[in-house]
Amino acid sequence: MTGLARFLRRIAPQLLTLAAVIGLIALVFPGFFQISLANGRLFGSPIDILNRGAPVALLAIGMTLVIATRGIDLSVGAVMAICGAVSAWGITEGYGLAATLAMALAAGLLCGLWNGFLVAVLRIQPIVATLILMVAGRGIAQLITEGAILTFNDESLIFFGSGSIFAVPTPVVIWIVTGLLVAFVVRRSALGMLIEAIGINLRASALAGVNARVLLIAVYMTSGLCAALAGIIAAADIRGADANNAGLWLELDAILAVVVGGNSLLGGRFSLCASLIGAMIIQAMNTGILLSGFPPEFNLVIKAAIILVILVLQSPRAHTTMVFFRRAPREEPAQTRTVPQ
Amino acid sequence: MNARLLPLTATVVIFIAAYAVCYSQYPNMLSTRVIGNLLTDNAFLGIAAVGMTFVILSGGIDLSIGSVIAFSGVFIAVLLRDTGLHPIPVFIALLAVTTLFGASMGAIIHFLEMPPFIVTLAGMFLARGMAYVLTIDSVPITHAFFDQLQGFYWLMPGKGRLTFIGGLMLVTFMAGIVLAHRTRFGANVYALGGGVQTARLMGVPVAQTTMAIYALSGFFAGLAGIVFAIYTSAGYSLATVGVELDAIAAVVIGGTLLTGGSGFVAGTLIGVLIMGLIQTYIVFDGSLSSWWTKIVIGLLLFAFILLQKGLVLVTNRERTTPHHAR
Amino acid sequence: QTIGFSQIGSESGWRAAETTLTRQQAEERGIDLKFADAQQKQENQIKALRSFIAQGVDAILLAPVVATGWDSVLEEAKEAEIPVVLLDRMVDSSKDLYLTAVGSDLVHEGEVAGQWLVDTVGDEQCNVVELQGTTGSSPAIDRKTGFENAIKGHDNIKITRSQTGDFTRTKGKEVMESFLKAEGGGGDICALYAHNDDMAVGAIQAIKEAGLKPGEDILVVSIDAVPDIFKAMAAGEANATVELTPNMAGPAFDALAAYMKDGTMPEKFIQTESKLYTQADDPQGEYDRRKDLGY
Amino acid sequence: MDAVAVSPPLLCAEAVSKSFPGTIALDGVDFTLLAGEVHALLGENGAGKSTLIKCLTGAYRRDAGDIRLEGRSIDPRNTLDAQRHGIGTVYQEVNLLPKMSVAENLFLGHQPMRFGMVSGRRMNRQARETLAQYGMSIDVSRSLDSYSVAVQQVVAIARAVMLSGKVLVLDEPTASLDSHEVHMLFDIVRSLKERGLGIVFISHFLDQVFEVSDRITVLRNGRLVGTRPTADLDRVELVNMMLGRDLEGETRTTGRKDLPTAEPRLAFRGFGRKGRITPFDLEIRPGEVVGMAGLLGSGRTETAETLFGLTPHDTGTAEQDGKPLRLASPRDAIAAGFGFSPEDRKSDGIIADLSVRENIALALQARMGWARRLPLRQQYAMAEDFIRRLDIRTPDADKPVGLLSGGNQQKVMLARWLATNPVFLILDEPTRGIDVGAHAEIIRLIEELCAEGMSLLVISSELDELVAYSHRVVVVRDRQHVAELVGEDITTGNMVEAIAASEVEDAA
Ligand SMILES: Nc1ncnc2c1ncn2[C@@H]1O[C@H](COP(=O)(O)OP(=O)(O)OP(=O)(O)O)[C@@H](O)[C@H]1O
Ligand SMILES: Nc1ncnc2c1ncn2[C@@H]1O[C@H](COP(=O)(O)OP(=O)(O)OP(=O)(O)O)[C@@H](O)[C@H]1O
Ligand SMILES: [Mg+2]
Ligand SMILES: [Mg+2]
Repeated sequence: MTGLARFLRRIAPQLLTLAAVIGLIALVFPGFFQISLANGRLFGSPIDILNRGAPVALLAIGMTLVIATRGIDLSVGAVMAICGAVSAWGITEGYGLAATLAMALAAGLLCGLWNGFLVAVLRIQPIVATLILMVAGRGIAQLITEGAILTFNDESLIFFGSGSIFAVPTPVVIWIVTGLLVAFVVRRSALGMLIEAIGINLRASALAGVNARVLLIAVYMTSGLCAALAGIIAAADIRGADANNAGLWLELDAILAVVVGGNSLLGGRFSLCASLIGAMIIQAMNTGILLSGFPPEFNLVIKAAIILVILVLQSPRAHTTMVFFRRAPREEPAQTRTVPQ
Repeated sequence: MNARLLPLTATVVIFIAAYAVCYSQYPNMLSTRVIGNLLTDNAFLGIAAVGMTFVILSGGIDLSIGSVIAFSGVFIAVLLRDTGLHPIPVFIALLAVTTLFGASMGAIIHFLEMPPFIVTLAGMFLARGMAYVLTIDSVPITHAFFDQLQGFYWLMPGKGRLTFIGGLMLVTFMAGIVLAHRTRFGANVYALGGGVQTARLMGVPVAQTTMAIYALSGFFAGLAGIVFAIYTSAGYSLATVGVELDAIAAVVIGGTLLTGGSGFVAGTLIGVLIMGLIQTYIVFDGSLSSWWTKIVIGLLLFAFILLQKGLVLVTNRERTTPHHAR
Repeated sequence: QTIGFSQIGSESGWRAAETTLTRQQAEERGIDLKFADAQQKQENQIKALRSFIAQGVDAILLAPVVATGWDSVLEEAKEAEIPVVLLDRMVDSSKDLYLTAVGSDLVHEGEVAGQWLVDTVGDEQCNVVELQGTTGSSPAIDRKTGFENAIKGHDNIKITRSQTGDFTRTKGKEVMESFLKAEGGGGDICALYAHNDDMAVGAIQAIKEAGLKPGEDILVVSIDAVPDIFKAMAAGEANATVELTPNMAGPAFDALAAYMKDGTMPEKFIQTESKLYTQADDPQGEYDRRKDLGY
Repeated sequence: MDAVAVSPPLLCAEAVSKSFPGTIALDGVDFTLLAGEVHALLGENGAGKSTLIKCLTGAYRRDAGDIRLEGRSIDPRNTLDAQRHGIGTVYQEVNLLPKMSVAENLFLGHQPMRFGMVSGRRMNRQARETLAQYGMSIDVSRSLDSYSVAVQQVVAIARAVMLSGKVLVLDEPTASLDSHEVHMLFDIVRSLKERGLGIVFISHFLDQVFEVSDRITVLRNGRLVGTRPTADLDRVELVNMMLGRDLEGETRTTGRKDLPTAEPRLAFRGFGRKGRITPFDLEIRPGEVVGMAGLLGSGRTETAETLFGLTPHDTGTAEQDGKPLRLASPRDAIAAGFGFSPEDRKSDGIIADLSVRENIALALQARMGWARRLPLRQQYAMAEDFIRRLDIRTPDADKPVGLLSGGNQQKVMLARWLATNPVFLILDEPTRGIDVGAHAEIIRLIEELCAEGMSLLVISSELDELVAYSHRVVVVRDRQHVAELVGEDITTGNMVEAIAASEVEDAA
């Protein structure tokens, strides 16, 4: 099997799911596919999905890598808030765009470094290690904005939220470029394989000479960086840093995107592209709910139902289960994974 | 001392030390009132955390409990408001619903081989969504039986109250401890946490156990919902957002490994009390702004985890390292 | 004098301003304010109240996150003879469990906003889209009710779409974007009613990005009167807002002082004014006046 | 043959088939187990032995075929089912729960109950008594992972024996046991046989097979080759049945005489770590194979792990070519050109979900750093080369290594280190679970490697094997290096003597 065929086979379930969700939306909202140009920018529901999905897509990039190492990063939402706050603060203090962006990205990297340090060096379980920053991070963000929504009018920063490049909204460009870049780096270098190796068996990888510690820190830093980008976009989008609400609960959406992308939460093999499609599936679902006009009380029930259906359809067990619901015990590889400490 | 008891001992030591520190700063904190409050105010969290402990011991996770608690409150309030039923049958119906809800999540996790994180995330959306569908208002509960339950407490010397729900939490923990350490089911839970594949080869009934674990968690979440309803005399669909994370934190602070297979139900009680202590301390201090509150909670969480790690490490090092210990 | 203040959280700029003002007021009066942030959780508020009681504070300010569920803890406070004053939201407990409540009438706020729209559009046909607050929160429910009360009987005004924006700018913008798509690119929308200003600010950006003029093509009315909405009004992009003053603590402290001095019982509900501001009310000036209040 | 006629078959499998994607693991295999016999199941790595017993015991679902227990058709859906039918099994990899106590592992699922509750005290007492039968007196309330693989294996065996009312299946139970434990096990097997149990025994140690089994069934490539009474077979015939060809190769009775004379490449002086291994001196020359012998728990693995920096030494120094060498972590060791193939391949060795190719490339890639990726073509070339040279049975280089049979996984581990072309390679039980053919292959490989100038430290419980390739043998006892045998002094007898010296002392 060639690489391309294998790649397509890997992402086929996600593509099909995306098509199905979009089809469903088009059913309840026939005008879905209308795209026009407004203010020199593409305008239409499909564009909204791509555009609104940017934060989750960016988070999903970092999250995919973190999850591949058998970790999880609950702090990304809070990191978004911090970096959004830093960028708003920087620009209002008059540091200029370049310095502001640099500071915001550095803040994200720093947060990632902290998480990575807790996980790789202090060996705290990832979910708890990142829970700390999830709780404290929002406080830090509020410390920067002093609890208010820090608004700004700097057009150059706003460009990252609502500008456009060749009529394509900037956030869309950013997440696609970031996704391609990270995928390129990870797959062209040995990083991808090494990340998968430490995710599957940390101890064995370390024995084979893989520098797991540095790799783990790097992965969490990547996640922090992606969260920083998402935070900048979110702040630029509303021309202000909302420390309390920016990225709230987005960590769950990002994790969901990774899982809908068919990646195992137990680490190991990963596909960035599938995660990104997963993010779009989730955003399509959210946008679809908004377009459908159901009362908001039903939002969560609808979402739960759709997620369940998606997961059931994607579960490799689904059709075997239907055939042998009562009969078959599972065929499993002879190996069980060893649990890293 | 048994090496496996080490994290538990460390947690207890840390809790006592932390309480001593609090006491030295605010002597008022060592009153039966505060102790009573600690039990009463954390009763629902503690009960839910017992269920969460089992789930985590088995290597899973249950994100739905916060929503299930909210749903329970709404369910009880709406039923009491709209039907003339006595609370007890309503409680029974509720526990049946939440247990079944948990069991079906367990079934999906097992039979469709889906990760618990995601299945229970969907469960979290569903439970809160159902609460919304029942009603979006906050519905007060006015039933004499509730007043009785609320008024049912033992006044400790020093005006502290050991309330019914506080006591219920302690009883739940006792039951949880027995279940975990003195039954075959408990052993099977630990076995699953050690590795599903291995457990299966060793003859653990994986399907039943998985379903039972999540059913148990659903049951305890329902019970926590009842306690929360008694605590607030109301049902409110926006209540207890994020309680699952508090419960996870309590379980982990209590010395249970999130990867499963190792930990103690009793540790979770200490974990819950530590979390309660942090909050009480912050309120007693009363000078922290909203944001510093969050930062300090995070830092204290960090400090506890670090202390625990350190304590376990140091004690481990003092004994001769066993071969292949990891 | 030590007073405990259990605040809901810091979920919006408005609430941050309320906290700031409460602190300022306490400082001015030489009160030692014990502040507890509940992170939007009732259980944390109850814990805080119990801790205040255990600590033996002289009085308690409570901004309740939800109306129900306060009976037992308020009873404990009463037993301990600690007066409790409610800020900005009500509880449905018996009235003798608290000293007084300072706040505005949330339903009334919605009515003021609705009335403004009724007066503005006259007999013209008007399709309104509504950005609700967090589903299930009392401001969302009451402001919706109030608005609906006001437009009742005016068949020309109709709410065509209503969705939650969680009181946040981001969601306000996102939901507005989908409203615009769903309502013929925005051509079918005559007015936007947002349950708070933040959502309105977000929505205004969405309207602009769709190539429409907020304030003209689509009327914008919202509630809270935070500084940023005045900026938008000054730019002609928003039309009206209903004030919810963040200074609830001032009247509360006054009432407490009087009560502690000679036992004067204040009124059970001290209602703050729900003042309507429009573009005619010197929005730039209002903005300057408010921008340093910690919003 | 009379015996077959009188006693009805205890367990009988007919035409069992099982295939995995890309592999037909079993192809219409018949297998009959009589009551009161020890039946050895033999075959090369990947022949389908483990798969067959997994199908018999409900761990896998067979594609076709019938299984009858005492004449009645049974269909075990899972191992619990099988246990209820009285079939106890030790699977190839130790399948126990490392975080639970030894006693809990022994009694999981059938704990002694008292007043409806599990009685921990009784469980511990019974566990101690049970393990005492295997000559082991350990603290049963400690967690299992505080003990070595060998102890774990004994626990697994004890558990299976307890569970087996009718049939006991042992899949390579002796792979990490020394002869002492093996004899203890065989005594128990014989007494079970006397009680009328049927015992299936899988092993690559032919001596053991001849010692304990009554009949032998041989599989090759998923097909049945034949079933014969042990007494009717000799070694050569058996090997021929397994491999389908003859195995040439001489056996040595004393160690190698061609001692390398070059200057020592590595010198460890006073090297040790508190609580793990008493300080020792060790010099290794280019092209030299140093064997390491000792009882289980004697400290061989500890020596290796300390040398490799996994549990860094706290006394002594290391020198490489006369220059001081820092060995504080495995990465230091690897940078110095060390390689280490660990004993516990399941938890320390293979990366189960990665392909054979990636597993082989891993150590080399890790040494090259992340930035420069080994070109795919080169990875494939390398993998295919090793698959051929080591005869790794896999459909292609992209198969996840976790799906390979145990012995083939071991070969992949070897390949991983060979790919880095190390100057000093430590092999801890390299032939564990490897079939006779491959065994000879690996011994030949070891000789070849040292001829090329690589230095080797090989830990093995098989003394014959050590004799076959060692220039020197270090004997370890009680975490201490107690003796060193050189050249012609290396004989099984001398080694046993050195190892047993302590027991003599103890007895005195
Ligand atoms: N779960 C699985 N998925 C795919 N292939 C498998 C699986 N389990 C075993 N195989 C394949 O089936 C064949 C038989 O494997 P099995 O483990 O039965 O060999 P074995 O005779 O026990 O070998 P060894 O002596 O090395 O243990 C091998 O080629 C192996 O790769
Ligand atoms: N028969 C036994 N009885 C009690 N304890 C044992 C026994 N065998 C091993 N152990 C324990 O297991 C520990 C480690 O054993 P292990 O076999 O891993 O050591 P080792 O030096 O690596 O041996 P090997 O020679 O197999 O490499 C020993 O320190 C000892 O405590
Ligand atoms: Mg095998
Ligand atoms: Mg060893």
